[in-house]
Amino acid sequence: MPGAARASSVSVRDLRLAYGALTVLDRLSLDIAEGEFIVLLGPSGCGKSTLLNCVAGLLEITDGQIWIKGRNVTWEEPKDRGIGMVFQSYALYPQMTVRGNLAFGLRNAGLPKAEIETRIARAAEILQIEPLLERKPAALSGGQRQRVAIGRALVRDVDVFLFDEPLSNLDAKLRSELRVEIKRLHQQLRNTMIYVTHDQIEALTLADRIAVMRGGIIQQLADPKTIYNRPANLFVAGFIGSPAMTFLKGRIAERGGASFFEAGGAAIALDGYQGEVPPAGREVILGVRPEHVSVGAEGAPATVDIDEPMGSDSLLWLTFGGQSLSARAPAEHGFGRGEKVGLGFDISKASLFDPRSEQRL
Amino acid sequence: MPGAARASSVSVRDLRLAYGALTVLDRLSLDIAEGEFIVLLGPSGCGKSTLLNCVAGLLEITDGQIWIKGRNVTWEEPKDRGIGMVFQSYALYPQMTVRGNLAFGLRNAGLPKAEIETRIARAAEILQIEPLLERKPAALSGGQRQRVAIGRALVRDVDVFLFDEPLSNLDAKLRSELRVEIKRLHQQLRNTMIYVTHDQIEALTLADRIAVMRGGIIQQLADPKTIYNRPANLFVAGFIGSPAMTFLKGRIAERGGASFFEAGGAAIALDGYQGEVPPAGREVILGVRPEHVSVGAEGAPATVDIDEPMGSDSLLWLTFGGQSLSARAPAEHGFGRGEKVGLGFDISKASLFDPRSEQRL
Amino acid sequence: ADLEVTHWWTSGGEAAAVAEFAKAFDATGNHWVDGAIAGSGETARSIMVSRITGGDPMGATQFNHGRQAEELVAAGLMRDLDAVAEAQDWKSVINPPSLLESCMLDGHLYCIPVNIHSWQWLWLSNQAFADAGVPVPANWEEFVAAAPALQKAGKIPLAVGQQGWQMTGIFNDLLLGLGGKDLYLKVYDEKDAEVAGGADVAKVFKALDDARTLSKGSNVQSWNEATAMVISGKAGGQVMGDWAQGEFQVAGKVAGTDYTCLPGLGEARYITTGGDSFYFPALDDPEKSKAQEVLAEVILSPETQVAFNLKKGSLPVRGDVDLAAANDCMKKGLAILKEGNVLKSTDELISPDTTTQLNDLMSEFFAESMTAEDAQKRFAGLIESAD
Amino acid sequence: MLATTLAATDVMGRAEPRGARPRKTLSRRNVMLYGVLIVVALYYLLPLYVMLVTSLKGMPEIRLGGIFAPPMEITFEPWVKAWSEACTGLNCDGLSRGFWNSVRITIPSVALSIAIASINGYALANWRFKGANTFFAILIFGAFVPYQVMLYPIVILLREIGLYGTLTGLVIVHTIFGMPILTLLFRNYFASVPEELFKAARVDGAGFWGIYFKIMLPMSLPIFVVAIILQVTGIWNDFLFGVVYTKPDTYPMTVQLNNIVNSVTGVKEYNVNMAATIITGLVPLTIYFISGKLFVRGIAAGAVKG
Amino acid sequence: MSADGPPGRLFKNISAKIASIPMILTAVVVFLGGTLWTVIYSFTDSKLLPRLNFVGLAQYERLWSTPRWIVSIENLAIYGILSLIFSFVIGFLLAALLDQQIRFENTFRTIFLYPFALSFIVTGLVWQWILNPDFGLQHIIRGLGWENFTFNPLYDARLVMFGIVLAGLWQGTGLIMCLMLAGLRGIDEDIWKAARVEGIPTWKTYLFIVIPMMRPVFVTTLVIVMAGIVKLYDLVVAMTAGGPGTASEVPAKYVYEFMFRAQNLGQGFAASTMMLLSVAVVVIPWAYLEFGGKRRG
Ligand SMILES: Nc1ncnc2c1ncn2[C@@H]1O[C@H](COP(=O)(O)OP(=O)(O)OP(=O)(O)O)[C@@H](O)[C@H]1O
Ligand SMILES: Nc1ncnc2c1ncn2[C@@H]1O[C@H](COP(=O)(O)OP(=O)(O)OP(=O)(O)O)[C@@H](O)[C@H]1O
Ligand SMILES: [Mg+2]
Ligand SMILES: [Mg+2]
Repeated sequence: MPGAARASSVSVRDLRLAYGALTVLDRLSLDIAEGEFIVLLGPSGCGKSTLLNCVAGLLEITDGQIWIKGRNVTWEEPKDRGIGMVFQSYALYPQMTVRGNLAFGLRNAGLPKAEIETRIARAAEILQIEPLLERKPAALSGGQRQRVAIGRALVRDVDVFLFDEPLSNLDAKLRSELRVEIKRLHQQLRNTMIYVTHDQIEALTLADRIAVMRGGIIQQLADPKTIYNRPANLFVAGFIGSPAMTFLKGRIAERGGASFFEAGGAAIALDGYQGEVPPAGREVILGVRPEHVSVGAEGAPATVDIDEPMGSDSLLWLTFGGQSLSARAPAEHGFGRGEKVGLGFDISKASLFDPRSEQRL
Repeated sequence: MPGAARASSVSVRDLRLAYGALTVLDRLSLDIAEGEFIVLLGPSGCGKSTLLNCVAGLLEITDGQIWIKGRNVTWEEPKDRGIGMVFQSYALYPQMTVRGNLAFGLRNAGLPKAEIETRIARAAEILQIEPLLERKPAALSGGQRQRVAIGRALVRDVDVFLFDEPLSNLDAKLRSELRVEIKRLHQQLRNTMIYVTHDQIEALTLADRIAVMRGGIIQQLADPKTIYNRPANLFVAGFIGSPAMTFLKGRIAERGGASFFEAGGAAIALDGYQGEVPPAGREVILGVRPEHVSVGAEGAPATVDIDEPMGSDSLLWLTFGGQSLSARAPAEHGFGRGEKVGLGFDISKASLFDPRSEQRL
Repeated sequence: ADLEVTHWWTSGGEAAAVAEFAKAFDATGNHWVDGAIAGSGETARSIMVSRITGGDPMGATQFNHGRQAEELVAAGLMRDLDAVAEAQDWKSVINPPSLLESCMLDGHLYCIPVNIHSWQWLWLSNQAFADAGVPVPANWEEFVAAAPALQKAGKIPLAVGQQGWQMTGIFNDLLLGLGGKDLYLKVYDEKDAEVAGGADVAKVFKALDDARTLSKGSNVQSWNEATAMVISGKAGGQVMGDWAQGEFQVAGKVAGTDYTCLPGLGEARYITTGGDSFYFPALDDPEKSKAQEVLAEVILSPETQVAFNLKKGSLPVRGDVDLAAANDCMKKGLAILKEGNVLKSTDELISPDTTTQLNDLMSEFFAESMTAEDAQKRFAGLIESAD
Repeated sequence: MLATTLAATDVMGRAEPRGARPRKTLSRRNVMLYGVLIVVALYYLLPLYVMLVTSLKGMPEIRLGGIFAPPMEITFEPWVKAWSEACTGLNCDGLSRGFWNSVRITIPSVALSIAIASINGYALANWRFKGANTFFAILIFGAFVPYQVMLYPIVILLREIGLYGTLTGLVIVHTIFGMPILTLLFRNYFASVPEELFKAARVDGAGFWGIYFKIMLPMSLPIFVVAIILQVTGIWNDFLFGVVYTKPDTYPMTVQLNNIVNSVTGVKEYNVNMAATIITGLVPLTIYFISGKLFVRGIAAGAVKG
Repeated sequence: MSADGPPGRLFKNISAKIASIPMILTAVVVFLGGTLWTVIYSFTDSKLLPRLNFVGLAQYERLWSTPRWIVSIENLAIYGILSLIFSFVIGFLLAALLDQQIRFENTFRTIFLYPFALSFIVTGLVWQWILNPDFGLQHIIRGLGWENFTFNPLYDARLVMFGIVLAGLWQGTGLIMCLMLAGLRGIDEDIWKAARVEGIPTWKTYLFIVIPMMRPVFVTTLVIVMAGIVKLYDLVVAMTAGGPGTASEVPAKYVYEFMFRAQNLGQGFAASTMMLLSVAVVVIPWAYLEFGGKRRG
């Protein structure tokens, strides 16, 4: 569902943002469709929060325009942009009760009392925080606080939600629970959401489209499946997926009309590759995810280094053609160190990269 | 490999620790074998750090004894206990170089210069931090800092390593890398290690044995596979595994000599259950992990609620017998909301719990 | 030996005077280490007492004679000077003899008076009155009568520094001047509260009320700033002790032509003989003890007495010195002294505690709109509980 | 300025808002903000200005009035007089003597009081032995005790240990009275140092002093700057203890200042007083100007965490 | 207990205990001992030297019937309330202004802070002069044509405390500003952003959100300011010496003068005891709240 197909809800055009001499974002453009869930993903310091703050109007942009719902809001105050925002540190007002936190902005906007009550009741119901309304933030657990922070955006009845790493202060279990809740919330409300994270699991589970950023530049903007299976370049490939994709250096060989990937004496047939296989002799990097490597008695020979059990399955670290490679195997097996195994590769899910341009071929 | 079989390296006997009126640990006993990798796992505030600090001698215990290598060290100073410790926040001395950090403890112990150099060189080699030795901690990345923190314990040449959530400040990618490294380190050194975490992936991948704690009490102490497949009680079952185990409330029925689990009109055959199936009519809770539920066209009927893609596969949230259930399916499928599917259960990996005592049956 | 001497003589005239002591003492081969502490005797005395009780006494220290050091003496912290007194026959040379009495405790002599200060003076600026076009008054009544003219000429009739003791001084002077010797003694010596609340003292408070009115607008703190106003002709007059004389002298003014002095405020010709005296803390060092005796001798020697008192504007404590060089005002004082119209000062009659309370009362009276009657009532109460 | 205006109109001229919102330098907000700041700054600078101007005038000019008027004829006479000629009693060497005394008093007092207070703060924050907080509460109570109240007991105390009138005695007095607030600051600061650091050092075998000197001290520059500033200011400016616990030849500068200011010869020599005042304040002022930034940082570290 | 029991508790952390001896001595001997000593002698009739001749509550009776003491208490209350309110308000306002990412922040901050480097004696002196009706402000303004302009606080009994507050604020607000600024900088940036997104005006954000969050700073500041207020002495002495009359007397001065000038230690001690009592009434509940709970530290 590409953005152009639907009405554009948020549109960033040629955005440039500089802190003094340091340009953090340069000529960045991004179109987000109505009701779309966009995740901005990238390593720390790549400019995700900066971009989000520009959209919110919390940072004055250096150049470019920002449109929300067909209106140029470049010069408007945050409160007039029709956005709600949820912060990593929750940013709840500690001395007010939950109800106070939710009501404060509304009261300030001069809404009638009854209307405020209705909205709070609705948000509290959606988020299941009715029993907490009279508590202060200090008396809430991390997850509850996060829900209140979302509630504060919710009551504002806005079209665009902005989330800046809303879950990264929480522990793994809570994180996965709230992830589901946010997903549900989106399915229920169908607002446009822009969600910043550096956790790829969040990105993959939540996003309609993911924008992978590095150094202020969007590296790839696509739906999770495409990002996962056909990463645009080495950076995206390595960044997405946990355990990470393995990269093998080698070159293309041709034998009997079929293309092979050759490295350190081992060869992998490339038929079924989703993309253009380069001519023989070309140096390439083969990227393959652990779960697309099957481990058995037969296949390309490799040696087991470490068997890391991970509950439902194990992660094997192997030596293959002199290079290190990881593979996922069902937990039952249990491999010993130094054990010889055979590998099978699902080439339709693998990627070939140009070592110089680092782009996918 | 139960602790009693080998020489006991660390032994905690009837430990009691109270902060004023608040008793955090009560009559806790734990035997750890020589060279064993023990992980203390549990939710925040359950007393993991407290237990570790008691072993290290950083907290004065209220009652009980602590033995390390056959010596009662209950009243000894931390430095005399033959332990090394790695902290969550690294706790590197910010004003010293990496070399200074590593040397500090050794100099305090009055070791000769040459010996100090040798030990630092060895640790630096093992951890691959030779190029960093002259830098200050502020100039290191998170992962490098963590390695230095480990190095600081390493140079002390101790028998017991204590880790207090050493990876929880790092991002997911780095975390998985360092996890492997710690595992490698243990395989290389074969020291006794006590490792605190609330991240179950860490626990499952690293531990020889896991002690799952709650409220200062060890709920289950066993190897990862047992913990994963035969959790001792509801708490352990729910705490371990991500996505979490689903619990279905129901009762035992008998039809034709075979036992069934019945809930909301749906029934699941219980043959192959690892444990004792209770008599018919008894109320039980069935716990089943998402990866032990197979989704296909046939089987027990269920309805899809949400399809959460997670890269390699998807997590399906289903309604089954009026209750919510999750299942893992290969990412290829792609289920729509409301789609009817059939489920298969791998009962040999499921657990039955008593609703009152919450213990596994 | 080096002898540290603490005192609070820091104004121009005072400093010049104390230099005479130092010069004379240094001439004996000893060394005067000057420990002047500025900011009036009140600041200085607390420091002196701390040091003596703290076990780090100075070689000698100034106090007003009277009861300020009574307890220090009683506690054995001060040495007696009986031997020197005997040798120098001070009993016969000190005049009036009451001065020595106030240095005695249980028959021992603990201090030496160095000068006689009298409080009862009204200092007038001849120029101010000339500017106002009225003759220089000869007594308090005339002064009060001349005040409107002064005010018209833009002058402040009576300069008063904003410190309690200066106002108490005015009150005591009025008490002695307008009420006479008997009233003064009844109040302060016998501490007769009835008299203090009676009609005679009421008159004094009326006069004090006048003084308060006349002093409006003198925005200065210390006494010598007030004196400076008289010297420069900005103010008509000041009620202040004879030490004000020193300031006139330093400013090069001539008694009679530039300024006029009226002892006893021009009313009753009595003066009180307060003054400064030196105490000698008990020291362990015999050499210093010796030096203390030398210092005592030097201070009371006729030459130093003359030199000192000429500069200071006070009267010598010896009856046998020649003060030919004395000016007009000093001679007036000497004459009264000769007549024997001398009384003990309040310092000797009432305790510092009572003095402090009195100062508070007076400064309150001057600053606020308290009526003369109320003030008198409180005064009577104060005298009743005085010790 | 012109260029910015042009650029602004250019932006305004476009059909759509683009780039940074045009802002006038003289927006109402800025006028208000800087207006208030400048007015307040003037209020704060006024006394300094008056001091400076007055100290450069001759007495005749001062008598004319107009304390705010700049000097018609600049003279450094009052400065010279204040520094080396002003008299108190018989001593006519102005502030110069007191200056070195102040230095001699301030340096050891600052050093000792900070050393002790930092150790106290460290012991309180990191070692927390039983009863420590009780002592600390008493200490804080001590912060409120007027010095005058303690003057007498301390006189007796010093007499009993035979230190009355010595420099050591004075140093001890300054240490005692600096202790409450400094200990509070240091305690708060050390409490904000991650506890794990402290634990790591203990595992590494460092003891009480080892951790203090090798771990805590090197990390505490900002709070030490704050402590030094507070103490230098406090001790340098102290009058009461200086005058009560010293002798004339060891009088600190403030005592000399008080003497000069209160020794009036005829009229008050305002110009000399002001010069003396500025000279006396010069040392703490210099320290302030040099380390202003660190001061705020240290305050942030030591005061905010309650 | 285990077989080889714990070593003596006393020797646990022995270095820490030894290192704390100066603090313990100061707390116990000087502050506690000195206070007790003062309280005991306040029941005696000690004059110039302390002596144990008990007279019951006589000193207190006299104290509370002395107008000057009453005035002192009132003055301290006026000064305390005014300087508390104004130093907090002004200090906070200045800090808030400086926190607006302004240019020349360093310069402004230094200007506001420098008076703190001066002693009260100096402050008193300068302000005494500026407020002097014959030279200072009043003189200047009259000279400018307003002949009837009257601003003469130091010689007007009704206004004198305000004059002292003026000087006290000049000296002290800089530090308060610094403390507040530190506090403001410690507030999570996200809170500001959240408030902006909700469209809450700046002043409201300060009033309802930021100020309530700065409680710890306010507590520390309160301790410092209150300690300064109770001790108020030098400034009064330098500016007015308690005058005009007794209009600007303060308790600390009363104590000092009765102990040393009036040579009535008993009276001075009684007054000190009253001051200490009022301090204790404030400090003890605070200390209890601060350290009584099971919070760290
Ligand atoms: N106020 C500022 N002044 C100067 N540089 C800044 C400022 N704020 C951010 N930066 C820089 O801008 C870059 C982008 O920062 P940003 O906060 O957007 O990163 P991010 O992607 O959100 O990272 P994280 O995942 O750590 O939150 C960083 O290099 C950062 O150092
Ligand atoms: N100094 C202390 N005083 C009082 N209670 C404390 C103290 N330190 C810890 N506790 C309490 O002891 C309990 C156990 O704390 P502990 O730090 O051991 O938990 P944990 O399992 O390590 O948790 P986390 O995963 O958050 O680190 C908690 O309930 C905590 O509140
Ligand atoms: Mg960010
Ligand atoms: Mg912990």
